[in-house]
Amino acid sequence: MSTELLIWLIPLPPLLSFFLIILLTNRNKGISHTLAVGAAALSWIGSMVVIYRAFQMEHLRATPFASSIPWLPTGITWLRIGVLVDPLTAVTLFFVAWTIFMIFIYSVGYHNFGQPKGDHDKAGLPPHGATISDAHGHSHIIPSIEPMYSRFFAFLGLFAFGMYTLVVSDNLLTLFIGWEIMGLCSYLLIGFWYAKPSARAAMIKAFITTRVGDVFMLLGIAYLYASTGSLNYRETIYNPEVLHQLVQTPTGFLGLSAAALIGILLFIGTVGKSAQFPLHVWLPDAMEGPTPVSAMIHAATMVSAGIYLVIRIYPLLAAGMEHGQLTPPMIMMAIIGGFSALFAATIALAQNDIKRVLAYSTISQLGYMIAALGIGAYVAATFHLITHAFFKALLFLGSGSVIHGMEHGVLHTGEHVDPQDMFNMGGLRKKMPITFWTFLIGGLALSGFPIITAGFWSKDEILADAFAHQQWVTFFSLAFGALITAFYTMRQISLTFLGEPRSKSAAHAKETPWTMTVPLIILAVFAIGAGWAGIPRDFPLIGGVIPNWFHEYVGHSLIEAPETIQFNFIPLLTSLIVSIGGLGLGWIVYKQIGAGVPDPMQQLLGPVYKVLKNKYYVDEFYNKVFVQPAQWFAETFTYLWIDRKVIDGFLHWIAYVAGIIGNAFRNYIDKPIVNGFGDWVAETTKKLGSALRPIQSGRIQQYMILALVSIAAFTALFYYLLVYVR
Amino acid sequence: MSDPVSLIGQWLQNFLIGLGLPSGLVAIILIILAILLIGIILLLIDIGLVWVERKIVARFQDRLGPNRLGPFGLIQPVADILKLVIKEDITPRGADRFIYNLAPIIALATVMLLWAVIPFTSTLLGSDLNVGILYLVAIGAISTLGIIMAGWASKNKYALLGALRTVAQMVSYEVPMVIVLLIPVLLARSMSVQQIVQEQSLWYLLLAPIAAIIFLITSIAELGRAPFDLLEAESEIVAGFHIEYTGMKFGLFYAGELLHALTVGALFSTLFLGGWRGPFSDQIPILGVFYLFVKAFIVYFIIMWIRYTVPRIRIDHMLNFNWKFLTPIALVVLIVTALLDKILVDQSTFVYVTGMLIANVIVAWTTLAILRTHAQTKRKRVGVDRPVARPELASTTPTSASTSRSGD
Amino acid sequence: MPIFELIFILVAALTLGAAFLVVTSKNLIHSALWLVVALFGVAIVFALLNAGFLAVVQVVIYIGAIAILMIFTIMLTRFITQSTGPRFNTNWIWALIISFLMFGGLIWIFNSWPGINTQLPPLPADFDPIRQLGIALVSPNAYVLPFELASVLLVAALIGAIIVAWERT
Amino acid sequence: MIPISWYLLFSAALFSIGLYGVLARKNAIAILMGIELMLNAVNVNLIAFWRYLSPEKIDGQAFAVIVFATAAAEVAVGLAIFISIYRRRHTVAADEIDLLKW
Repeated sequence: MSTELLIWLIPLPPLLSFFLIILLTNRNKGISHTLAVGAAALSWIGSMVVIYRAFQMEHLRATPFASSIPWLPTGITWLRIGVLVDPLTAVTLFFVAWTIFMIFIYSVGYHNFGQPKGDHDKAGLPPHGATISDAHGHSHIIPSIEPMYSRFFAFLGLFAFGMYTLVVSDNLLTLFIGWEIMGLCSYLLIGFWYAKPSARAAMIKAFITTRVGDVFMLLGIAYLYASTGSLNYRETIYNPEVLHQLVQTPTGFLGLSAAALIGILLFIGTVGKSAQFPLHVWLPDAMEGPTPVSAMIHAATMVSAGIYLVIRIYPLLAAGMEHGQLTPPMIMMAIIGGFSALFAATIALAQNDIKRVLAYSTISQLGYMIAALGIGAYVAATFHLITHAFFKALLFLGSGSVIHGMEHGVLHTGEHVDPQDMFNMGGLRKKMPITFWTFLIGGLALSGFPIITAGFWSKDEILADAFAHQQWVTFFSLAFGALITAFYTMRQISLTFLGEPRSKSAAHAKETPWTMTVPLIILAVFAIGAGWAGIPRDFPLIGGVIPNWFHEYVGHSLIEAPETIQFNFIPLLTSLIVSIGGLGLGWIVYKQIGAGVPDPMQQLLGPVYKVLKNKYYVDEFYNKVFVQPAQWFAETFTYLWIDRKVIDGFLHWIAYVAGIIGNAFRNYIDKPIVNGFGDWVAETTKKLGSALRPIQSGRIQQYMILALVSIAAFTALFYYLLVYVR
Repeated sequence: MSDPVSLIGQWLQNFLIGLGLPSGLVAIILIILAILLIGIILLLIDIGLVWVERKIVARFQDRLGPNRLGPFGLIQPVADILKLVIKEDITPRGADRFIYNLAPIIALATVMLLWAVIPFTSTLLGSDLNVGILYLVAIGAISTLGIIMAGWASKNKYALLGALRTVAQMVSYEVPMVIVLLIPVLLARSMSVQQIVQEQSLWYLLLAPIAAIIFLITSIAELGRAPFDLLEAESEIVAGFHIEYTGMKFGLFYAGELLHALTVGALFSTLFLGGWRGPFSDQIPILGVFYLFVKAFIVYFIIMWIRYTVPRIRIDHMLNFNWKFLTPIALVVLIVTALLDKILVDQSTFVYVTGMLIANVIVAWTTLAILRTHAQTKRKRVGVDRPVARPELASTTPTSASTSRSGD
Repeated sequence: MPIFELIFILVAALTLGAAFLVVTSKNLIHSALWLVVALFGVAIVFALLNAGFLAVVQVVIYIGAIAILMIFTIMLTRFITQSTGPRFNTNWIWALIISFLMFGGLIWIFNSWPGINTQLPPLPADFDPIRQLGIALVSPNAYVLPFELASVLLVAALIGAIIVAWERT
Repeated sequence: MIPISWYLLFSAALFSIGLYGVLARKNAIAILMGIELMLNAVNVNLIAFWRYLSPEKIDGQAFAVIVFATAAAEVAVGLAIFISIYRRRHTVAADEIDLLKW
């Protein structure tokens, strides 16, 4: 099969599985998940084949795999859609395919396939467990299967379709379509347990918040199309002439060039999708969804899609950059990214929910990438995107595994504790060894533990870039963020796995089934190994042992490959210090936390802790500034004043006048003239009918006699007329 | 010499003309004489039939029958008639006297009218009507009228019931009868009875056996004899239409029925057994009378045989048998015969006869096969255990339950 | 030959008398029986007109089927022991007037027809009405269509009669 | 010989008598009898015209045959209707079967 055709086919199996499950196999859970996982496997195989061929290609930048068809007629031209695999797409496809496939497999175990049906489970609520009795006659409560199991896999399939579409498309329009499909799926999946009010609120929040970004993104796409007449990457963003022309075009808006304005608009889309400040509020709440969804949305695919977009349009953002002078969009990105990185990391310090910590960590790490792009560290950002996708997916799935194990304990003991609260855990390393070790690997990768983890190499490269480009603000904020990251990561690991169990549930937690642990192990391998593809050549001791293949390969996505930065010990030392130091601090503070002991940070930080705990009151601020005014406007102004008073009043007046006119017509025209005539006709007809009625006696013989008499009479008449009168 | 009846007629005509009577009057006198002659002979035979019937019934029923009066009880019919004549003649109060008295006359007269078209020999017959077959049907219809009149005029519920049954039975059985009567007409290409007999160098029984059998069955039904004696079923409606009749009026019904049976025999012989045809009947026509009566009596015997062998059938079975079996098969036979006749008309006699026979055999075999499958499915349906309200009762009386089931 | 005239007058008188009794007889059964007589008389008239086939068919159909069915229906629909009530409806006088008018009108129309005194023509040499009728009824150039329509009508009437009289329990 | 006028007179009388029966009798079956008489009168006319005007053609008889068929059909359906009416309303008097008035 030709590579181009194969690329076309990659997104289709999950879509097919979506329709098949929704339309046909919804009732059968086994067939449904087989279809969905099978579809994911097909897409995975296709992706791997494509990636293999792409890696084999020598000049993929110059001659990427591309194919397109005319789609929409736009006057005399056609809007073409198509697929494109260049180096960037290839590496993105790599982590997307792997993580999606792993998450599909993980979901089978996470939703308790093979367990009995729940005693009181209802669609729209998480399963509450089923009672079984073992051989000894004891009855246990064990986890029960998700009631809407098939539906979950259908949604996952649609989600995967959206992500694959986004990745392989060769233009911004189909990218946007995939982007929006994912938006819909995130809405559906965050609100998967729609009977929970918090889940409903979260789904609406996620949808509306990302919508804000998407509107700006659509504006950007429209502007680009209006300016260039095409949305194809290779015709616009990767076309120096077009870029030059865009840079030269002034917009009259804050003195920005067209390229800058388009870039900013598109970047706002990314802010929404990748949950950057100030549109980050949806992401922590989105943890209401099932954990595979969290992994899917917040680690592997959807938020990465935002970064992917920025990386993809990087030439546009960087257009007009001369001698290290950052363009306005890049400055904006550097600021927002750096701020988000630090801001979210501090919030993560004070969160107790295992998944929320990871959610803020995600915002923080995405901020790293944005900041890296903002300072021009294109390859480093891409590198961190990939490594982050792997280790963050690993961490989310690991946290899901922890929650799953805790839920088992909760069901077993019947305790009323939150299985997601880290202060209820502790000592799980003995109970769940595989989860522990994989989570540890993910956590170390997140903290950038030196040398062995992928996170170290990517984060180090960002810091090195920032140092090399002499962006000191960015450098220090990122470095401080990395310190905090290492600290809260250690806090999380310590609270969860180390020490002694702080609840009975934690003591009775149980390792999760193979469908969940196998994806963890595979992702753990990537969480370590993915970093080795990008070890700088000048790195002491091991530099050059493995060629810095990644830099070469991805760098060639751009028209001009970025130059390799000079190696410097300062950023290396910085990253070593922040990671080891953060981890060490975390270990010291959290190594022994007894049950019921408050968070040590509470005393340490005092009122700041409260601010962090409440996420800097951003949600409250938004509520006061946007939500409540909007409600006031709708209820008081629009409804009470405009609608009730002005519009209704006018209508009532018209109705009143019409009523007067109508009454006049009725009393002076309709009743006496029209009705009078009608009544007269009816009355006359009635009288006539009554007079003639006796003729219809129902007696057939009378009718015959009448008929014959009439015939006789008429015969006589006609005879008289015809014979005598003439 | 060869035709004594014609000679006598010739002589009588000459004699009367010699007496100076006008020729028209002579013709009328001769016709009246002939009618009287045939009538008297038939009634005499009828008296004999009383003895034959009683004697043969007795034999069928393993008795001796009348044997006191005269040799073999030959005088017994005379005694019977004497008894009937001297009995009190009762007319029920409220009866419609005129119709009541007219009915037995019609009953006997219609039977005798049938003989008007039956040819005795090649030369001797009442009237060679060109619509003879239709004439037979018409007279049969009028005989129905006689029974209805009797049943209605008696002012008796049983009599009325008998009359109603008569209408249902006779009108129904007339349909297949008329249809099969068309087959001899078709084969002989004439509706004249004499013509039909003359065409029968080969008996139509061989060409149309199914038609013959259907004609026999429907004739028995028209006769109202067992197994079709529903109109006078003793055990159900006492005696049916002639319940109120006594004395000689009853005697007329009785004589009519006996004579009708012989008449049916004669008709069957005429239509399917070659009538007067037999060895030398062409050379010596008077032999034809002998042949005809021999054949008629054989058929009469068969009718009696059936009568005393087969029990009476139920009225719904009787109607179902007619409408769902006889009428369709009669139609099929008619169509098959007409088609085959058209196809084989130019072939040799052997081929013609063989073809007709084979066609009849195929029709009969198919009919029986269909009947067999039908009966099997019906038996299967009856045999299946049906859900019953109280199974313990059903199990205690299995035989009564099964018999009552098989009844429907 | 005056004998035919004699027969005709006798038969016509009998038929008309019977017909009169059909419409005036108090007892319906008597009406029906008189109808039989009248129909038989018509059959004889047919025979006098050399239509032997129709004469016999008249007996078969009218007497053998129609009249008997009527008697059957009378028996089914009326308690024979009961008085049958008035024979005529309230408009009988009008009916009488119309009947006389009709008779007078028919006579007048016949009388004004020039061929009223047509004498009996001799029969054709090859007179075989049954064969002729048979051929005419199935000949495509003659009456096969009305004949087939009549058969369809009869089948429809048969089925219709069964459906109408069906006693649904 | 008999002229055609005799037959025509006969048929006219028969027709008028039948018409009277149809118009005046209470009982529906009697009405049907009247109709039969009228049809017979028509048949007499048909046969008479055939015999006197065109004995070499058979049209008159063919018409009569079709009148027979029609009469039979009419009687069958008519009597079935009367039986059905009798079951429901216990009467066959034509002037009592007047549900279709007004």
